[in-house]
Amino acid sequence: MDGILALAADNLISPIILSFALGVFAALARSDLTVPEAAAKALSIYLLFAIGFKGGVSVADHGIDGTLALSLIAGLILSGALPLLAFFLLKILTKLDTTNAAAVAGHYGSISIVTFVAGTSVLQNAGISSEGYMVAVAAVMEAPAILSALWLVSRGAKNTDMDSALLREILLNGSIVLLVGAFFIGLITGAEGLARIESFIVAPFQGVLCLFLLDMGLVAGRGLRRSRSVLKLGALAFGIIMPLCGAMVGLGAGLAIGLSLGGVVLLMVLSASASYIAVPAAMRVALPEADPAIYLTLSLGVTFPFNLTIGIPIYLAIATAVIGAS
Amino acid sequence: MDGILALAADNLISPIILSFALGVFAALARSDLTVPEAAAKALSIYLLFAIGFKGGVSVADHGIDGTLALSLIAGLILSGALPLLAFFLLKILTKLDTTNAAAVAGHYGSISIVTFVAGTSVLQNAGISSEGYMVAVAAVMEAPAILSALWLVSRGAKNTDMDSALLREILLNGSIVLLVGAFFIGLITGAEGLARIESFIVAPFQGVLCLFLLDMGLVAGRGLRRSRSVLKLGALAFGIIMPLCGAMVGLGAGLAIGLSLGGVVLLMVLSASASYIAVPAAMRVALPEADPAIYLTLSLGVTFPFNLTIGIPIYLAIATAVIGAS
Amino acid sequence: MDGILALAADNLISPIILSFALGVFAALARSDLTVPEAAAKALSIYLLFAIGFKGGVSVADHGIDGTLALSLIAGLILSGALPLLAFFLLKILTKLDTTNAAAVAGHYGSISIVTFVAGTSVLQNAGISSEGYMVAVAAVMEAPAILSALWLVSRGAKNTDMDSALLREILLNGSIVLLVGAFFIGLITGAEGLARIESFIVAPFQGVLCLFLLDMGLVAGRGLRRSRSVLKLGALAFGIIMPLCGAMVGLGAGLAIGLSLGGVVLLMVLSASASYIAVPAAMRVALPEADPAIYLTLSLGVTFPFNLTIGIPIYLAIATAVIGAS
Amino acid sequence: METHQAKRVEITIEAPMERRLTDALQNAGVQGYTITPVVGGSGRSGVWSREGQVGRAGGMVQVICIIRPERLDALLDAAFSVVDRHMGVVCITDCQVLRAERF
Amino acid sequence: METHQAKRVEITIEAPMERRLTDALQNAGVQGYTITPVVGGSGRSGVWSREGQVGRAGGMVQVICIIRPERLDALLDAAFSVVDRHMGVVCITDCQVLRAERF
Amino acid sequence: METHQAKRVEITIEAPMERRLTDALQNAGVQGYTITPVVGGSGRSGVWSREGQVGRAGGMVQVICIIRPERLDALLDAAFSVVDRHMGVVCITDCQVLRAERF
Ligand SMILES: Nc1ncnc2c1ncn2[C@@H]1O[C@H](COP(=O)(O)O)[C@@H](O)[C@H]1O
Ligand SMILES: Nc1ncnc2c1ncn2[C@@H]1O[C@H](COP(=O)(O)O)[C@@H](O)[C@H]1O
Ligand SMILES: Nc1ncnc2c1ncn2[C@@H]1O[C@H](COP(=O)(O)O)[C@@H](O)[C@H]1O
Ligand code: NA
Ligand code: NA
Ligand code: NA
Repeated sequence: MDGILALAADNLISPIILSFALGVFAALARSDLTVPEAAAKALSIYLLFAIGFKGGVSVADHGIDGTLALSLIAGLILSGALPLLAFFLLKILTKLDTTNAAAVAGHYGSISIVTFVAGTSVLQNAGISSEGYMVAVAAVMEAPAILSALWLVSRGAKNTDMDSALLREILLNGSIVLLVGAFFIGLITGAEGLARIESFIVAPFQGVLCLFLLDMGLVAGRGLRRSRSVLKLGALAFGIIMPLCGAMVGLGAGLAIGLSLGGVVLLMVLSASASYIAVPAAMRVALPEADPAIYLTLSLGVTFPFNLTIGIPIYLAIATAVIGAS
Repeated sequence: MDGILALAADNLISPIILSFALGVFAALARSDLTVPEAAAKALSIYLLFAIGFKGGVSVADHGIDGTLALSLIAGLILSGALPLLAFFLLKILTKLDTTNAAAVAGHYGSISIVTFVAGTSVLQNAGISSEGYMVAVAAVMEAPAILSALWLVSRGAKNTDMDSALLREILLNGSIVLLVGAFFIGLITGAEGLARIESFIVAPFQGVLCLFLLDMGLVAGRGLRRSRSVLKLGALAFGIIMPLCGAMVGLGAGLAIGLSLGGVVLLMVLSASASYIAVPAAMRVALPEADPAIYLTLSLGVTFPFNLTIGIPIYLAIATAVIGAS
Repeated sequence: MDGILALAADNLISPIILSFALGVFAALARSDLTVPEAAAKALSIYLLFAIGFKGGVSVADHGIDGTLALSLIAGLILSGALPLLAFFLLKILTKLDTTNAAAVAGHYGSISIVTFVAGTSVLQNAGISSEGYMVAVAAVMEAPAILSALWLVSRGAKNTDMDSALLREILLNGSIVLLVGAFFIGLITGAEGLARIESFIVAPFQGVLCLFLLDMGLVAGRGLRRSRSVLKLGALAFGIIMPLCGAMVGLGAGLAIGLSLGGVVLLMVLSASASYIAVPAAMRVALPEADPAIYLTLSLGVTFPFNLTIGIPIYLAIATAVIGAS
Repeated sequence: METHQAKRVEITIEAPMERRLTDALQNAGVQGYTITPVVGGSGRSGVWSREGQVGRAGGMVQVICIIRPERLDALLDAAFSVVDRHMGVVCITDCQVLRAERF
Repeated sequence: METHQAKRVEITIEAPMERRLTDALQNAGVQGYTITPVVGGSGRSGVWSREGQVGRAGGMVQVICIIRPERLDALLDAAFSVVDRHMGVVCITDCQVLRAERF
Repeated sequence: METHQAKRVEITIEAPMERRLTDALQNAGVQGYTITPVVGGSGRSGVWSREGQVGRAGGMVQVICIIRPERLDALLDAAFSVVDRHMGVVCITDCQVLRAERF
């Protein structure tokens, strides 16, 4: 227990978390500090490329073990099923209408790649290894949640603008293509490829992450400032309860398919995290009546910082306890 | 004396200075070489974050000594007082009206963080250490000068658009928030935090600075080309005399509060340098009648390169002589 | 022969080539993956600065040998003459009218700096050294080809919008100024300058190149998707035959002036490569009637990937055979 | 200089809908348009800004079409079919153009 | 398609004044506006460009408001109070809009 | 608020021609203009986008001039001399401005 607290504290005072906090503070204080849109996009391209590549190299190194296919299938199912759980919780905890509840639910089935990265670096600091292909699991979890959300709406006989163009957009959205593409590049070029670009994608990674989180803090803080009114207490509670529930589902799935401790933690983190890039864009197209202020604020303003600060250490503690006990 | 000349020469042929020169050349030759606005802003975010963070780590390492508070107070007073000196010199040397003179004066009370960085790297090359909290002194020196400038104008019964919104904007302007925020992140996470992001904020720092100075050279060169007509001889003289005078005042203040040699040099550099980011924006709001061509060209086109090339070695030489002698 | 195949294979599975392939794939699949324009420009500024600087340092290290002047003159002549060869081939292989043929020809006399960089890194991997001043040769080869192209058109009594403003734009275009400027900075500051910024311009170079090639793949792929119709078989053939012919001319020139094996290969690569940045802009001004879809697709969509993948290993094999035999 | 009567239609629309709108325009026979960036704004759904955003969701673009007056209705029908349930502003101005044969 | 008469007001203003202008608009009851970037320009105070600039001082933005004709005067008063002593151009055009209930 | 009749000329032109156009405008006595970015478009020569581009060749910009009606012809002549053989759209609208003395 002491170890967990120490880990949580250690996590909280890392430059990465503090950079996020600085961004939130600057936005709430109405400072004019901003990161240009092009720079923020460039940072995210760097992060996706580096994460995917390193995942691929790690699979090339350790070989593909039997649970790879199982993990991918688990990811698909989790992403499709978690929105149902989220929708159920939202109906209990909040007064959101079906459209808005479904839109929010879609975000929680999908994932946040930065939360995933934060998870890997907590594992790294704790000296726990994990399956390299968890990056691929992250990629497959991006999209199915969107379909679930749209199904939740259409079930209620509501109109959604789902069509084949949207389906292609969802599956080929930039972050999935880049993450998966970089994964395959890493897989093909292996350790030799990594050696060539290591001082670009490994050494400065944590530093780049700081600037990216500064930006995410700015965006989250601006969102919080502008949408304070839309966030009722029930919604806030959902933003914290849902990741905890999601993590438990992820824990069960991870244990069932036999992932390592690190892999289980990462699957918990993926299940607990909520999207704020791919899903919002799809929702604007397919569910224009849903209010972006609600889903973005919940996902980026509540759940993201919760996971980053205390969520991840909790998931690690639970997984350690459960796996140690079994 | 030979040592100084060698140092000055060494300084002049550094990649950083030559990158600035390349930018000025390209702009004067009307080359279409440009750095995109978003890239320039990203570079400046990187630099402010790295500078602040390293300052904070250095304070965490060496502990806070007694002169920290004194230095901050000295910075506040210098920033508020130097515009009066500048205004006086401008009235002697140029025919600028009160509004323009006050606007220029405000720039010279404030600081240029890149000049500060150039100062630290000259010190580093010469093996001279300095107080890490000088970064915090730089931060507190950004704003008071603006208030002094506005006071200079309102004294003449002229109208300024000063209001509480502007005051908040000045105090919470992006570069101050980022510099101070990164300083605190460095202070809190200390050497351990630095170890995590060192290969991002330390190793490539000088290289990034080259590209940033290339851009500043382009901007300064474009300014010089367009504003040649506004720069009378008197104004040019001011652009060189004022930093020398400012440095002397800084020297006195540094000696009075008992800074180390390195700290004294940095306080001289801060006093000698002129703002070209925060103050111009405030002036556009509060003193719209002042001509930006005058203050930007003086600050970025004359004083900035003067300090960068021969100013800093001179200040170091003087400080060495005075402190060695005392 | 085996060595060549191994080299070609090794080249093909490098992260750099695969990043390009990923970009092409994403564009053809109509993914919304994009690199912001400002980020792409920032990457290219980094690359030009790093390439120029390292070339200058290498000349500072090894001294200027007698062939430097000869190489520069050879570069000028090649750049001016290759468009004539290209024009001739185009008239044989395609039905392009004079204006379009001349515009395409101009691109093939000029150079692609990224192809040049790929050439140097293939040499590096093979442990073959080359003359540092080949960067300067690359710079002088950018512009003359444009003049040749315009001469080809005006010969046919057609109207071109050539004027002194355009001439200045061509000679002082951003990439030439930056490449040559950085070359001189490297030359002046030498190994000492390099030491200061090495961890910025050397260590992460290959990684940055990956992201840049990802972007070039995206741009090339988008071009291919949109211009499929303009690319007749004859034009496609030209896009592969011309670089091979150009490389042979470059080989002859390199041998004649006595370059090292590495230098000869780089001159072949320069001769074989086609411009897609400086020349297109000049053509839009001077030959607005020429169709950009033709010259951009040929240069970036056909010749660029050809050189990158199998061209360079072929040129290296030929040069090795010829020089070994002589 | 001879000028010709035309209509300038400026459609401010959410970025994720951009491709749908331009596809609809193409289908309606509108081949010429220009897309310009938007950095922020305010409307019934609140204030927004593109600064620091990574995804396309929270942004808008402007699509500007200049067309002959007689083709305005076809364009508006196409635009409306896309804009309908979405955020977006359609603004039509009378204008004059050079080189009428291009429109 | 049914269209309605409106006014399009395009205000080109220095970037550091942007927030003051939008605040003034909000206070005058103008809730809808769109902000578009400006990369350079020329006027009585010379030529300028945003390229390579870090601060906001040396740049401008455009704020575009589409409003009912009867509310134009309130908007112009609000805009003028901010633009008055500052650089800036205010340009008003007649236009037609779809979905009049939004304005 | 008193407004004055003016013309708003919006010229969409290839980026490499930008300086030539603004030089021609200056020579024709047009000192005021604003340049805004364009991120993509479509015309007779196909669809294009600035995304990921490094060079200026494949892009356009908009130059917006607001002038007194009586100076329109001089401006159009100057613009046409540059736009003539090049891609580009010239669109003229009637508008009202504040502070007429500035134009
Ligand atoms: N009256 C208006 N004038 C100009 N732009 C508007 C106006 N109303 C809305 N917009 C733009 O359209 C976006 C969405 O508007 P809304 O759907 O009202 O939230 C706003 O954020 C603005 O960018
Ligand atoms: N007549 C005009 N048409 C379009 N934009 C203008 C005009 N006059 C001024 N501007 C814009 O307003 C800025 C400031 O103008 P000024 O105050 O005249 O220097 C210029 O840099 C242009 O961006
Ligand atoms: N009717 C139009 N309305 C708006 N923009 C246009 C129009 N026609 C052409 N453009 C713009 O001008 C560019 C070149 O047109 P074009 O010369 O027809 O290929 C296009 O890519 C658009 O950006
Ligand atoms: Na999730
Ligand atoms: Na100062
Ligand atoms: Na060539």
